[in-house]
Amino acid sequence: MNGWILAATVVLAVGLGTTLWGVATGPLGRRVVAQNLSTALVCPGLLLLSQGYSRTAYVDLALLLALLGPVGTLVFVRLLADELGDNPPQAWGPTWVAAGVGTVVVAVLCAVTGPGRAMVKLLVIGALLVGGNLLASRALSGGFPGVSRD
Amino acid sequence: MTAVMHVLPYLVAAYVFLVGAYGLATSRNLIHAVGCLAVCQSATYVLLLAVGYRDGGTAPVFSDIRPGSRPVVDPVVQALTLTDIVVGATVTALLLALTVQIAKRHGTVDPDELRELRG
Amino acid sequence: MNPRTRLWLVVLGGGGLAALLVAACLRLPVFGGPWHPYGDRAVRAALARHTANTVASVNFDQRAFDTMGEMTILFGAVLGCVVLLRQARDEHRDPPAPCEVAAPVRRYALIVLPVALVTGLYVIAHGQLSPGGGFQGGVVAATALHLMYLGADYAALERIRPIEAYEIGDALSASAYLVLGFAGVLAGSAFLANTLLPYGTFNMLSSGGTVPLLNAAIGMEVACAVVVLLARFLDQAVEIEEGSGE
Amino acid sequence: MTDAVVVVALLAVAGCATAAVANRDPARQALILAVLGTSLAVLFTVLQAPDVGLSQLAVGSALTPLLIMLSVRKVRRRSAHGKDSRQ
Repeated sequence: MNGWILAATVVLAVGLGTTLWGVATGPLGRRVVAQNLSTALVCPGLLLLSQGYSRTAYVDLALLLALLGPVGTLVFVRLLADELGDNPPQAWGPTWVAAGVGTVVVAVLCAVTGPGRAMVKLLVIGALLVGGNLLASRALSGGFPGVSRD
Repeated sequence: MTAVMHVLPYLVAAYVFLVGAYGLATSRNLIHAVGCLAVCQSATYVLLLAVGYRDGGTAPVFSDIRPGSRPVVDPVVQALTLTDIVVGATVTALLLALTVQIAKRHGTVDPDELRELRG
Repeated sequence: MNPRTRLWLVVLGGGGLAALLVAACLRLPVFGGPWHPYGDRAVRAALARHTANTVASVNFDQRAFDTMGEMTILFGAVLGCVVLLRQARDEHRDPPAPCEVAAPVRRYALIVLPVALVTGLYVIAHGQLSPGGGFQGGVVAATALHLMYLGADYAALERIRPIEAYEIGDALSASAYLVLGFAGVLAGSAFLANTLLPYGTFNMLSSGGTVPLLNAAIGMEVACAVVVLLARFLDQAVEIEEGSGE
Repeated sequence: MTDAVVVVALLAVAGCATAAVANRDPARQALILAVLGTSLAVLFTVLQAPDVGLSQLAVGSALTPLLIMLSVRKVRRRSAHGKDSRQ
């Protein structure tokens, strides 16, 4: 077992453990937050695994998750707007932690990969991941003025 | 540890299947039942891929490694699983369409109430 | 049968099944073992035909007939949904009020939509080289279009999604798969046999004989099928109301 | 010892499956099914099946939740309509 896989194991165990607990219990708002965090934490884990198995082909998985994870959260935000409207969930602490983990992992992997096409791909994944999750989190907490909830 | 590891994935697949079947049998909402069926389906994916795994193997995709340089896992079970995931999603959609139709015609999605309706 | 009896029946049947499954698990070849006769042969066959992604080779070359079956299930399921979720006589369409979406969400959707669409096409096009293929890429491309619903509203989605075109595309790509299969027969070998085209250079986009073509047909089929499916569900959830209208 | 990450993924899948069955409200179940899809994608990656992982991510992260939530919305609107016949 190399260090990358060990790091991935830790990130995935902590990430999946806490988000599973968050999504299975508690009020609806917290569950949607946990669903959003699950994609934000699993994506760095997948990047670390790709490095650990030294297969660049596995990076496509992280790319897809960074693209579609926030889309899934926006689906819930849109279709659960009535239930979430009264009591929008605020979870900036965990959101910033997840964004930080994503940024650190992408930065470290970029440093290891060195300049080239692979690094551009990593940067795109990082931007999509962090941007998408911060946006989904903000949409979730009702942080946008002038939103009519149909 | 190794003795447990030799059967753990198979046991998890069996457990996931049984949990899904239990949910399917005791469900009081047809949409929830369709979700439980999706859980049962995922048990088959876990079982198939566990059968095809090889210790120290890597994916049988040779775009970034030289063929023969590393041992690879079984591609046949992977091909079976990956088509079934997408086709399974459309079958889930068909079942959800049936549920929507039942809700329209009978006004309920509780299987027990539906049984009473029939007489 | 009352719920109590039923629960007992479930526990009894489930217990029996659990015992049998555990017994079967203990007799399976151990997890991670080295013995994979079919896998080794499939890898050898794929490399002989210059297909870098062995999984794509199994799907679209060695077991292409099986994939045709899967495609038929997909087509049938979509057809069933279209029939079940059509607008009935006692329903009418009620265009939903335009929905105000926050500007950042709208911007995000408009930026990510083309990126996701291109990613979907990339996943389809590189199916025979790197992980991916028609099944995965088709779903991604179809999901990408529905960012229009999340970023704007249903009316905006309907503008970029002429549903008849996707229904025709679904049928055309399903028949393209069959035509490619029969082309093998006409060329003097078997149905869906990969003997039509040269195998090309290993690890290039045009390698693998008919694999990229069948892959593209499946990609289009899946993308169109998912768009048609989601269109029916969105129609029902957003537009179609009960009662025959005014 | 790469087994550790396999065990983590297996336990996550088993936990998600239990939670998905135990939560009887379809909307909450859809949220758990989304997390189950992500855990399955991780499991497929550690079992060296990136093709299958891509398939699961494409379907599980946005498509299945969207389908279930649209059905929930239709059924709820229908029953609200039937109960007080406004709208």
